Amino acid sequence: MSVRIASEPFDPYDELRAAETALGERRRRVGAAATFVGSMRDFNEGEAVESMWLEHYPGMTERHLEGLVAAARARWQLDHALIVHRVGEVRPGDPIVLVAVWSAHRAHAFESCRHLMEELKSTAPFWKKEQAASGARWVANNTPGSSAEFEPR
Amino acid sequence: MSVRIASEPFDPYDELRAAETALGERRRRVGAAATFVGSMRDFNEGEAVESMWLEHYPGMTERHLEGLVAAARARWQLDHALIVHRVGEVRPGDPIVLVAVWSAHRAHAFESCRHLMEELKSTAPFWKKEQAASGARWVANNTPGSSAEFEPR
Amino acid sequence: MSIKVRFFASLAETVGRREAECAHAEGLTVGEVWARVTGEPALPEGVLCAVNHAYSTADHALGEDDEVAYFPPVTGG
Amino acid sequence: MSIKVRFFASLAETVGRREAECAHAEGLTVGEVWARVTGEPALPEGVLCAVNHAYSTADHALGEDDEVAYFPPVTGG
Repeated sequence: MSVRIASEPFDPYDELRAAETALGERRRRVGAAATFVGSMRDFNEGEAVESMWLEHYPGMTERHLEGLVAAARARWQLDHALIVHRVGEVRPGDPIVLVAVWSAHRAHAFESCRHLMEELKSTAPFWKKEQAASGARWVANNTPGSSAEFEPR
Repeated sequence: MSVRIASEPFDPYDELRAAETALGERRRRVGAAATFVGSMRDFNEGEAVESMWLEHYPGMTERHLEGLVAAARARWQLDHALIVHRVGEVRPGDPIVLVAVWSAHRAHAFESCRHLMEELKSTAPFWKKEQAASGARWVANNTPGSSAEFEPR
Repeated sequence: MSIKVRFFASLAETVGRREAECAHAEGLTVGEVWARVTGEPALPEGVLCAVNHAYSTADHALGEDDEVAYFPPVTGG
Repeated sequence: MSIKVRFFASLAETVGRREAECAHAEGLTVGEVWARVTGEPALPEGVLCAVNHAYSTADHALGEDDEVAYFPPVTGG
């Protein structure tokens, strides 16, 4: 299973270990694994955030993520891909999303991991509502995916 | 400590957990972690490989990797970076290299992780000698870092 | 024939409900169902829509037993 | 004054040793030390060199207590 919606906190490293165990003997030909873990930060737009509510569209969300994985498998040489995403109440420091790919080639692993994460951010049906000292607010927009959009140091 | 040469097998997920524990409260502001694990494959250039000997230049290798991390920290907004690299005898499936970065911004995490890995591959003083059925041979060249250099599927 | 209508996240709060039924909707477009259910003339800019768990456009015509959903820009990951 | 010379990986096998000393080497370049220690006229193409644990060029002049190393293209990661 390559897509999982988690309504309880999850441990990314337990998820990765389980996925590699499931790979079994195929693991010896894999060579490259690229992963990304996104966790909840305790601030956003300059304000402390105490907790967050993550809503999704049961059925569509899973279907959409599985479509992203299928498209990535058609484009890159992947042995396995895994997406885990939290829903429900999330606390600062909790992992929100895990994207992991396994390939015989590191370029395929790096590129597909980043691509899956960007596609997930911009298209997968999830919505965040932050609970801050000033009250609850729906997050309006996701952060940019290219470092070129940040101020240079 | 952000660079470690491991003369015995290492578990990438134990390394990552330990690094995050060491981050402590800073972890709550991190948000993004990108990691790459390279493992030994059981074939190369069409031949089965039974084991591999990894040589390095004690002193220079550590210094060089620390320089790569320092340069990445100057270029991207990183909270932490970790490189672990095996030396000695390696068996198929064993992790060889772990590169992990933690940042407040996912673009910085993705870009610096890939950059560190490519720099390591092309400049860090490590040398692989493969033990195959046909005998031992030093690996002459590393594989390309861009998927564009691979055949399209 | 009726169509199941769903609203998510901030849009559910704006509309004031999470689910609705739209009777005699066969042949109506996704945009026309929005107008009929919310009373607003047209689908506001920035509202995304899906039919049967896949993204859709406002001019997509609905069929029997379809499920149509409306939601704001996504903010996962 | 003598300089410590080191060879790594396939180059150590080709040269037939991993370490050497080069006496009265002060002022010699990295390329000249190679010639003195191996008996070959010049540093072969593709051989990398380092002085005191940092990459160096063949025309770098050596000083007292320097350590110079020669090795093939790297293949880590």
